[in-house]
Amino acid sequence: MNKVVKNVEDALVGIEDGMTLMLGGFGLCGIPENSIGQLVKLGTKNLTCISNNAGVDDFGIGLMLQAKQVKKMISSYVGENDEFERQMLSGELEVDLIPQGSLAERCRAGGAGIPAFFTPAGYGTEVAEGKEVRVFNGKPHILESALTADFAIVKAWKGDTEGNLIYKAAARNFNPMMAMAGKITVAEVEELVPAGTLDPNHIHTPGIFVQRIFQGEKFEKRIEQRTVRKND
Amino acid sequence: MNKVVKNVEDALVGIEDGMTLMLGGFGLCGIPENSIGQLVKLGTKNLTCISNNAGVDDFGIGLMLQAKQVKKMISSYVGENDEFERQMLSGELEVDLIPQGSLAERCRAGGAGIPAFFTPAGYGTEVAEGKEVRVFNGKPHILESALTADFAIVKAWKGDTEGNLIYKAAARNFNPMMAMAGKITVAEVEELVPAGTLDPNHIHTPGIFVQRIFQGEKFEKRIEQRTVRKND
Amino acid sequence: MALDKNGIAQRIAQELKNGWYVNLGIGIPTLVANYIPQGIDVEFQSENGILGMGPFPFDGEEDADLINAGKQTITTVPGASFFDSATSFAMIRGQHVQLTVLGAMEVSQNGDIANWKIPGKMVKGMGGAMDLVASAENIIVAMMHSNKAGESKILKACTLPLTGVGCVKKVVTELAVLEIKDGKFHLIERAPGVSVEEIISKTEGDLVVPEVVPEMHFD
Amino acid sequence: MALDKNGIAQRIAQELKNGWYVNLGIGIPTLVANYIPQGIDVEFQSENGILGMGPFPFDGEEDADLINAGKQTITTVPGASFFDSATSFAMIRGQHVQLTVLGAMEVSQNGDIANWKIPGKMVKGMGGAMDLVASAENIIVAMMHSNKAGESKILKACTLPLTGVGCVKKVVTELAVLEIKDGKFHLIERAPGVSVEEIISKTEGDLVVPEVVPEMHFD
Repeated sequence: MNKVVKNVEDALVGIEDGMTLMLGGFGLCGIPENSIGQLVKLGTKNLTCISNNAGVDDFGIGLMLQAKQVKKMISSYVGENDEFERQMLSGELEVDLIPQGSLAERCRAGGAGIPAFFTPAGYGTEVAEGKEVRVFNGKPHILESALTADFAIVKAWKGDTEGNLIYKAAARNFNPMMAMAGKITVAEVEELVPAGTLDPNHIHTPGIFVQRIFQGEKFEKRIEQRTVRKND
Repeated sequence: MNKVVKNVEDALVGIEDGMTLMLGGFGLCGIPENSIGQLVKLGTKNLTCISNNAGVDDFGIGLMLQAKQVKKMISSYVGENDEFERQMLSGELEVDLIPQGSLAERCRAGGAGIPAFFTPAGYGTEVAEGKEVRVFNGKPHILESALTADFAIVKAWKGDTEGNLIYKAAARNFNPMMAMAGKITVAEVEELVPAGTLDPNHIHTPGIFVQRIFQGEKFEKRIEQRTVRKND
Repeated sequence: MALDKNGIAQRIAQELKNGWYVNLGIGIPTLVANYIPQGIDVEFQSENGILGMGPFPFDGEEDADLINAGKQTITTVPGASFFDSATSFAMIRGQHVQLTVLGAMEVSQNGDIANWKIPGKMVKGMGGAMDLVASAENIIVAMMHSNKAGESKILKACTLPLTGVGCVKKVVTELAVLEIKDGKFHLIERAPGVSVEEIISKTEGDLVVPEVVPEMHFD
Repeated sequence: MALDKNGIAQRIAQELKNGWYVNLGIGIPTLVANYIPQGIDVEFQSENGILGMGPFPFDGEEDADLINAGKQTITTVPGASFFDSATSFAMIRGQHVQLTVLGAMEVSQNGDIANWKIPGKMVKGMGGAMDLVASAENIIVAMMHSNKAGESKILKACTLPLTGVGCVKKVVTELAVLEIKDGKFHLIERAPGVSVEEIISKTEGDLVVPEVVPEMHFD
């Protein structure tokens, strides 16, 4: 089942104004940078973006915010982004902030055919407003619903022609669950190999969740907070 | 965080009559055979066993059934076991049959702090009796609750001293979710290696879920249905 | 002449579409893998945690850690992957698997299916069947038209405990291909040489029979 | 003398127990890792998908794919593992992490915490904090006793939008260690040389003060 597309242009065919996109990554780590570049180039508007973070001013989803392509962000943490804060506080940008664990689990649920689940996260806070509360084992929980997207765009380290993906280190983060939850899932990888090259035991995202895969042209992999210790 | 115990005897210390155990495996594949042998030796009674299958008459959980150690089985499929069928039809053995996907997800939920979730599986069948029904996207779903156990006993291929586990091929099955859902999780492995030997990218069950680990003395790995094709 | 099990499997294989992920149940459904039409690329999912199931291993190459959901030793094809049971049913429940083929004891004209229990007599359990039938967009039932006592298994209403409600779209038996819609069975094809009369006589449920019922076609 | 940030971290490190998995939030909590008492073996979880976080990398050895939840480049220790965010929060929600240390803008005497939003002014988002505080058995808040305007952050009731309700058990500030129980703050220890009077004056919430308040002890 060959899922390979030639390049990022082909990978994003069909993305239209007003669609809901999931974008993998945590901070700037494991984000689909080639696809984000292409989205900026396409100029698609009124997007709802589901992504744990919103990039920084001049990288990641921050680029789409600068270009005013995003109508609504669904995220857990959006610091480190002045343009974001400006658009949000001025009301230009709708923002739905979700506890990080609930965001991850809601994406997984969307991909796993689980329409809703109970979690203790957010009980008693504004996150719980309008949501059903139920007590289990003496502890109140709120009902959270599944998230899905028209396109899920993820970034992996290695991928094969069948769409199997392997992530590297902490660049895995939200990518696997978002890959599950896209009606169409696009994977950009650093290294694309023939089917049979990757050990079936090591696959993080089985190819069944991936509709299109391509090798990214260039990965900047910017570091947000470079912290080091002194060489002794 | 060293989780190593000397042997199967030490691994199962604390298992008492009337406890609930989870046992990994699918059919006879990936079952904790050393621990099951020890449970039979211990003669612990009135156990509730959560396991996808119940072994065969003379292997796996079948051995515990023969020894009348099991009060209740929570499983999805229990064919291939005459003694099981006899005890069940005679009423000696309580049996709670659960759709396989719901069983897997209920174990995961138990380990993940999700007390309940909605699934379409079993709607309109006797599995749904007494359970809340709710329609999502025009489709009826039932509310299923989390499962946990006093002890979860799993089998892995490789493990390290920190309790990190890697499973082989289809022997993974229920083991990862059960490892998450045990108050105490015991892992028996074919090969026990020092921390740092396994690639952190390849770990299937992070050590945080495992309290005790040991290298099994002997793995028979019996095959239930040996099917082959002719060498040409 | 009525089909044998292989014939049923071969007819079902004609339903496969290029690019589909397919889950095959135990028994006749397993045989479908032997008849994939040329030019059709499908991948088989086994709910115990395999994507990309291949044929049985050669004698001496069996691996106890590599079995399918029927507990048979198998192999994998290049590009296969292994995963846990929760992820496996995420694929199924999340409708990432395009076709499920499974056996049944009874099917009713509103699409109900019973295949896991005979009260007081036999309880093997539903295994993954309830998840599969509740989730799959396409479900094809592969079974014999009648049971061993000669009673029709194609019914107005199931008598056995259900596995799922209103979910079966198509049934392939040794005699016929039936589609279920609007609360009735519709006779789509008959096995080569099998008469419409025989099918009618062996079908207890309401059966819509068009003027012309084509014979199944095998290459 | 009031503690500095490192002192707060060092005092919190005394709470660590052997065998614990610990999640350290951004800011002061991160510093706790520098003061693990001898003979205490703990492992650090980072909610972006790491178990077994190590120190910062040496200059030139940073890996963009290996960051902690504060987006800082880090390393791992032998026996580390990587996993996705859903599994990470399964660990947190499922109470497999024994201790969470995090910062706060406000804490109230019934254990409420606010640390993610100042309406109309600042909204960074809750990140993983709501999951952490709703789930953890042990939550220690590391923060300064007062805000920059000199107002107490140790309150009768929080004024900012909450992160979690009734969840904080212990607060360590530059002045004191406070325990929360029965709807009140209890003064457990004071920083070396800090007077009970100063702590009382800077605490807006109800504070139970025992006759003798020992000084914190550092080796």
